Amino acid sequence: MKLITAVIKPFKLEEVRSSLTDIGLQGMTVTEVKGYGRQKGHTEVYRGAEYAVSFLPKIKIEVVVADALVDKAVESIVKAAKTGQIGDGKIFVSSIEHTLRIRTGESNDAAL
Amino acid sequence: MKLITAVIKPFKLEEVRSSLTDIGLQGMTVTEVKGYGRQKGHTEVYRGAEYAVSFLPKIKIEVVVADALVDKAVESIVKAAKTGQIGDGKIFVSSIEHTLRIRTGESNDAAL
Amino acid sequence: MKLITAVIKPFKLEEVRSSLTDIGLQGMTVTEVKGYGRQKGHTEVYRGAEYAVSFLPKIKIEVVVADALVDKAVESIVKAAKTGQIGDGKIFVSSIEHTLRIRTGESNDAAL
Amino acid sequence: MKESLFSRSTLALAAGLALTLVAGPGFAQEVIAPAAPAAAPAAEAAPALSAGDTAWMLTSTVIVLMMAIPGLALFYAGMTRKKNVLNTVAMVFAAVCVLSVTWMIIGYSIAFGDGGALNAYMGGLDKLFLGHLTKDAMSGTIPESLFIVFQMTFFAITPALIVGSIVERMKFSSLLIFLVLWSLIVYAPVCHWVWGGGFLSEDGVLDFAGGTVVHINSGVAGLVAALVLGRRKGYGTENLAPHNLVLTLIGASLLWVGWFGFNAGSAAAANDSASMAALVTQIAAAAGGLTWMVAEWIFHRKPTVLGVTSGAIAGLVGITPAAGFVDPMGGLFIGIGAGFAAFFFSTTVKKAMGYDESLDVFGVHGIGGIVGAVLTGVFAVEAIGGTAGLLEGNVAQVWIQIYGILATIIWCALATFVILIVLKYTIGLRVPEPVEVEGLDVNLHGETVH
Amino acid sequence: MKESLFSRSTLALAAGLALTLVAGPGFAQEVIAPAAPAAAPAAEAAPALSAGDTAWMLTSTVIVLMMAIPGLALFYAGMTRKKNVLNTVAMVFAAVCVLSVTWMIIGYSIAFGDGGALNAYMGGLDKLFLGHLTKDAMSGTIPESLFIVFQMTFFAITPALIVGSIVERMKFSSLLIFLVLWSLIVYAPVCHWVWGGGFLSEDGVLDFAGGTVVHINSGVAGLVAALVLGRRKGYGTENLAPHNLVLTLIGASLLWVGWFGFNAGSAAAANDSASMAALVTQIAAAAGGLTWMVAEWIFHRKPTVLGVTSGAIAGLVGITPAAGFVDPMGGLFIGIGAGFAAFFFSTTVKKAMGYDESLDVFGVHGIGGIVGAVLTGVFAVEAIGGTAGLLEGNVAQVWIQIYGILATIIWCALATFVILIVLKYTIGLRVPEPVEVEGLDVNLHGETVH
Amino acid sequence: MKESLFSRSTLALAAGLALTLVAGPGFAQEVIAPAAPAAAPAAEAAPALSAGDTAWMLTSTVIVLMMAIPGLALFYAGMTRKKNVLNTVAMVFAAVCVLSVTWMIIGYSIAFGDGGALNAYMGGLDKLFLGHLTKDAMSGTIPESLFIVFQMTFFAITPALIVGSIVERMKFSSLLIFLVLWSLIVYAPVCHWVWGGGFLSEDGVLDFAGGTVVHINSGVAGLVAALVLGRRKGYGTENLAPHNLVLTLIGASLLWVGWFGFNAGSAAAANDSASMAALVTQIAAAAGGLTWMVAEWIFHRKPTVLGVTSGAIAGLVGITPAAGFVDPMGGLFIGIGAGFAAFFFSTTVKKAMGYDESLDVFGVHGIGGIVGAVLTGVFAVEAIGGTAGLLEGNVAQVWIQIYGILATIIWCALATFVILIVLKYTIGLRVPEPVEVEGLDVNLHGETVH
Ligand SMILES: Nc1ncnc2c1ncn2[C@@H]1O[C@H](COP(=O)(O)OP(=O)(O)O)[C@@H](O)[C@H]1O
Ligand SMILES: Nc1ncnc2c1ncn2[C@@H]1O[C@H](COP(=O)(O)OP(=O)(O)O)[C@@H](O)[C@H]1O
Ligand SMILES: Nc1ncnc2c1ncn2[C@@H]1O[C@H](COP(=O)(O)OP(=O)(O)O)[C@@H](O)[C@H]1O
Repeated sequence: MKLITAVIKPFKLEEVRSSLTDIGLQGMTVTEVKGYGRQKGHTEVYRGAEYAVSFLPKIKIEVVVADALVDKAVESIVKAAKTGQIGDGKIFVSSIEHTLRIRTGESNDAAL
Repeated sequence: MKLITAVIKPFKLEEVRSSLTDIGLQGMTVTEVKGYGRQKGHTEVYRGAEYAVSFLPKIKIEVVVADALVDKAVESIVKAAKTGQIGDGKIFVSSIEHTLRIRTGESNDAAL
Repeated sequence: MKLITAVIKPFKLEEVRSSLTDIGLQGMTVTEVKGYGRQKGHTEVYRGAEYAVSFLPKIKIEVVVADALVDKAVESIVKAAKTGQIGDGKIFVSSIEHTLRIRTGESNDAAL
Repeated sequence: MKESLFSRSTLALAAGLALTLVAGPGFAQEVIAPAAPAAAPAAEAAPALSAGDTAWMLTSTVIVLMMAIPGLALFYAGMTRKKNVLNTVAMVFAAVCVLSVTWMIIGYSIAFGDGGALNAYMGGLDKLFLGHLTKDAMSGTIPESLFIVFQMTFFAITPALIVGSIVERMKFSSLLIFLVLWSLIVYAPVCHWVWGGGFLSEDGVLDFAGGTVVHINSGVAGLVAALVLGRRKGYGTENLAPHNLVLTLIGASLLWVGWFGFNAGSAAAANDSASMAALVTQIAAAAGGLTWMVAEWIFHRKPTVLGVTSGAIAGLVGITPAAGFVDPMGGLFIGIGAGFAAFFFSTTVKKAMGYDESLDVFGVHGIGGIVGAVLTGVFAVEAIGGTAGLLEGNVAQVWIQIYGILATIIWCALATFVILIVLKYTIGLRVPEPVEVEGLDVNLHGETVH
Repeated sequence: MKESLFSRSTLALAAGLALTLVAGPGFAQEVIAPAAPAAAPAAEAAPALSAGDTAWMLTSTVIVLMMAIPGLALFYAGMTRKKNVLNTVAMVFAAVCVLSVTWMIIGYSIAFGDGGALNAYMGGLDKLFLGHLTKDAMSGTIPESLFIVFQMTFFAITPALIVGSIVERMKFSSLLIFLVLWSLIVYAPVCHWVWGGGFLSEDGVLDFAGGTVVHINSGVAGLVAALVLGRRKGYGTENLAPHNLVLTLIGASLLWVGWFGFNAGSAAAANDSASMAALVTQIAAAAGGLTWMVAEWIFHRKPTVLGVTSGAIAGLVGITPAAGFVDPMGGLFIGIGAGFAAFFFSTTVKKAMGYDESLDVFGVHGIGGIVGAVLTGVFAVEAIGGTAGLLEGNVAQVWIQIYGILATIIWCALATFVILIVLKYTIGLRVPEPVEVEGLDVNLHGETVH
Repeated sequence: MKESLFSRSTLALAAGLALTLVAGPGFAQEVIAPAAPAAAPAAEAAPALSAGDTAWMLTSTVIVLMMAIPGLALFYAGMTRKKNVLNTVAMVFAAVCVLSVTWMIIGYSIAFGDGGALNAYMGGLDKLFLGHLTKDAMSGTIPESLFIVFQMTFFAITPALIVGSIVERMKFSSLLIFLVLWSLIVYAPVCHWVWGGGFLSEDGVLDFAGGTVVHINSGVAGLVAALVLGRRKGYGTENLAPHNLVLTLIGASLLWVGWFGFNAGSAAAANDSASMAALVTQIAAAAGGLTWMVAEWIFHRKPTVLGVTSGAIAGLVGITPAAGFVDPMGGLFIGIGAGFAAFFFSTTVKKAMGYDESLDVFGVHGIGGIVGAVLTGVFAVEAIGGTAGLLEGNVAQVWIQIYGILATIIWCALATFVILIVLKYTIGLRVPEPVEVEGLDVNLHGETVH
């Protein structure tokens, strides 16, 4: 199995979620993160004191999928998350050696 | 070393933490996440406007352990986190190539 | 490519970020986490009711870098994050099989 | 008389404002003039200053201000998304600032000045910059300076109410300009009609504390603004849920608390009329909150914080025109009526119509105000406010009330629409879409809640 | 007299309520009747309306309402866990709504109506729906309508105080039903005993603003409710720490601010008695806050926000019965005494006893009220309130106070227990465990703080 | 006279406090004594109690307290980082507690007691523990007990203002000790100079509600404290941005609301003077808010919540000394002047000078107070406050104002500096660096906002 980690723009979460469910992925875990990259942040001025906010709010989606599904999943994430604007984010794929569903004890693909 | 990532129900955190310390694991990192899966979310109605909240609050626990300890750790997480109800969560195991303790520079198992 | 995951003390974030940009790393993703380890937590007393807070606020930094850069990156994180006090945190390195920039579709090192 | 009045009203509606204004004074003689509540200094002899009345009116001024800031600001802020919360409170706070100054410069003069030949419809320019004011000038038993600042708080909060209709998408600069224009073109004249000796008071329309002037006015303007502005991006698709109803509860509570300055303060004295107004205000607010809560418990299966607080506000809106005219039972029924009507409209009708009047200014203030204004004509008790209502046999009063409502709606709707269209095609009304998506706080104010 | 009273009190305690009630009037003659603070209209001649008094009582009504919403709602909300914050504020807000209406319908009649033969113990049904009320009816120097709404705010906040004992686990519907029953069976009669011309006032018990009626009553009820309901899941094991003490600080501050309406307002006039009450109120609140803060600094090594605010509330509770009867030094000592007693009980005794009276309604209001009621008998100054206390040689007053405390505790404890047991075995009191675990906000109200 | 006064002032400045004090009474005769606003009981005949005046002063007391808690606490709390928010509110709340008790014990006596030979500079010890107070003692038309508690709220909030300068780095214990010493050594005497029959009032300095006593005093003390304490760790490098400006907006709003008790309350009566004060207060606050907002819109390209609220506070500060002396136009100009001066200083001058006066107590209260005190001498209208200003040809008044400002600044700066240095080298002022880094909430109070 593979872990697909996608860092996307917050307001794209809903689209990404539904496009993943459309291809039959039943589960994912989402984290609010802050991202630093090419996309510039903004400056906040409080009574003349300027603060550069270089980290931007992003959403990190983690989906563990069976190897067969990886490409389809990545593709549909890209389709849903892309705006063409800088800051759209990244997708990282790494491998998971073992998966387990706590409730039932099922393993690996059966646990997804 | 392996990274054990467990997504569990929030109110189970304390039990999982202590069961891990019971088997001698001294450290872990915890993140508040939102999960999507078989467990249904709920609907919120504000002045007649319905919003389906499909993501549920979960806790993600990350523990890096020496290979020898993986099974024991997974087992004790399952024991502590299981309610038998849908939504108990998942455990993912992946491999870590290198670990380092910032304070001392110790590496790998010594760093855990 | 490798994923470098560093758990550090919150107030060190800024230093770590700039030391990473100094060595030319253009991107990273940051998460507010809670850590449990050797560093002791504190006790809060509310009207005589004591609560031991064993999890401490930490910052998790995730950087995906080309293999060639791993050592340099780890080194600079250590240099920036180290206080010598207990609780400085850990660095974990694991491998990433595939990386993609959503905006452009560029892959792997080109996507970083 | 019923017919005559009725036909008049229909005509008025059909023919629009102009006719109404003509028709208005037409039958002024036919009806009993009401006890003008917080009447203009002009309209009064000047008895000696009453320290007690002055004390209460100072307090009323203070708590009506508290309704706006922080009350209204928080009531709205809690219902928005976190990325727009600062913009929401900024709009209300800045509105209070700019409108207070506007009132001092010209608003008071238009509302309570001498309009000469046009006095039936608006005041004059004799009180610009309050240049006329002397320290010893009186308004009834209180100093005119106090009357001015008391009315200033009404002038500030009414336009601020409209903010609820346009949150999360309007340009900050356009909003402030709109509110100033609206306050002078819509609020000030209508205030003059009802309290400044204008035609509606002449015609016997009962409005103790501002059912027409404040609530119908702001509600209708909110509806028009929502329609002209259009829906928020993501309306119907994204989750636009309130981000922190604790703020909304604080706001609703302070609105309720301050409303005693609004209603009991409109007696312009610390007397039995103010006391009865306070009693019925509390009853109506509580009844409104209960009604909405029970209604949603039945129809949506759960009582909510947003519901019970919205209902209380609706009850308060409903009792506003009635406060000095009805007894406790009247207050109870008006609270129930306004609470249910607002519930039904905001949760069902609006949904069906599908426009995005974001925080239901019309649903709560507009509808609640209309119901309250009509029911004032039903429950008015002669022994309390000097005017009998339907239940005491004075059928005409209901028609007079409806006529007052129509006049207000027509003028407000037309004028608001014109102002907004002009602004839309000049400076523009909405923020760019990326700004709306990322949030107004960071983009318009360079500030965020961490 | 000391003995006679003492034996009576002990008997009363032993024999329970029935005897107390019989014993009560028994020696009514023996003692000086106190200056009834906010006495019932019935009990008065009707002098002319005082605009000054009316102004202050209108203000007092407003700020006592502010104590409940948003004051009390926030004070409690900040101490709960985030998943239950909306439920907490909803309980307080809805309680204010339902209780205000209950007061109008029947509560006022039971508390201040004419009980005929039973008048020593409760009022009658002659004032149902306030049908008796006329606009010009007076209560002392203020309109009766104002007296009614002022007392309405007391009737609303007292049961709402009990919410603090049952947060995070009680069914919303059961709570509202319980509060209505409790307000009619416990609050209204005790209010009649003390302020409605009932036996406790006859017997000379001093309670200026509600030490017995409001605080001992709600505190005891809270304790009983906590015992009947049982502990929250995770009590003693999980972290139940307050989620946001900033809310608690806002709440405590508004309670303090509004308390002037409570204490100085209970003079029912804007006079020297109200002024002295205001002064000692401020002193006692400050002293209470300091005392708790210093005590925990010594015993727990750190001063806390929760501590200093809790202490201020305890000081306010303590001074409530004494406000119109003591001088500044008395206020200082009462603040210290109430603050320390509440600190000791809430942080030590409760812990030792191990029940989960979640937000210490008994620990702060119950204990503080008892200490305050007793110390009123100690520090009462004849030149201020017309009655001398222990320090001025009137030992009896202390026993009279204790007797009043006992009567209140006994009736309140018994009645509260019965009401709750009945509800427990009919509609049930607690939410299902999964609901408690996941949080009451999402489950009971379908709302969450994002 | 201009010259004589001018040279005096310069001398005074040069030679420092001692000379000022000598010089002061020197020309007392030359100038008209002003209508002492809230004058000391001593200074008055005792007319009958006015219920209306008493009602308003009770209300004023209540809302001035509300300015401090929760107003000021929230205004500051929103501007700190989340890890220090509880410490910030704790400092303000605890300050109110300890200072209220201090006032009762000795503060009132020093401020309003009889200083005998030294009466020009301070009161005496004749009123320790308020032992002198009788229930029927009067202060003008209100009970002395009310005057005492009204002034107590001023005594509590003024030192609390200083908290804004030292947040996020000062020891809790040292702060409380500092505030008590400061309140007795700086506030109480200066209060006596201006309102207690001391030399500044003798010399005709106009200060209606505390421009010198409250705002210049706290502002200067804040500046000195910030300099002695030093910058926060990370100042200029880390992000010290306000964590939640919604709290700041609530605080600013409640400060504005309560300010009517401050300014209109300083008339010590519910009369035309209080009413005019209320009117100009509202105008100046609004004008100040607008001015700052527009200024930053122009110079920083964005209007902000922090800006518009800060500006309103600056406008309120500016109008404080002028409230009873100027007309609406004067209020407008003072609001604009104070708003702009505070904006310019806090955003530009401070930055240039590079010290960390964290929340701009000096920038807003100090600068606003100085501008307001001077402009009071410019805009004073004889027909309103009994004294003419520059615009009415009384040039001298401006110099008298400046002289009053200098006397206050000199004494305040010197005394504050000495107190702080003594504390610094005894108990210490700052928390250890690790505590500052991790946050004061968890370390000093063992509490956190979750
Ligand atoms: N090397 C990296 N490692 C981890 N996260 C990264 C990395 N580079 C970028 N990111 C994440 O992706 C987000 C978007 O990247 P950015 O360079 O801003 O725009 P784009 O994805 O269009 O190139 C960043 O905010 C950050 O969260
Ligand atoms: N494929 C997946 N990848 C990542 N996280 C997952 C995946 N499937 C489930 N999860 C996480 O596990 C949680 C529980 O899963 P769910 O299907 O709801 O119940 P159960 O674990 O009992 O099957 C989800 O809320 C989500 O956070
Ligand atoms: N085995 C582990 N797996 C994951 N995270 C860990 C592990 N051990 C420690 N951590 C993280 O590192 C942080 C610091 O570790 P700690 O033992 O407290 O101090 P030190 O790093 O100096 O040994 C912890 O708070 C936790 O977040």
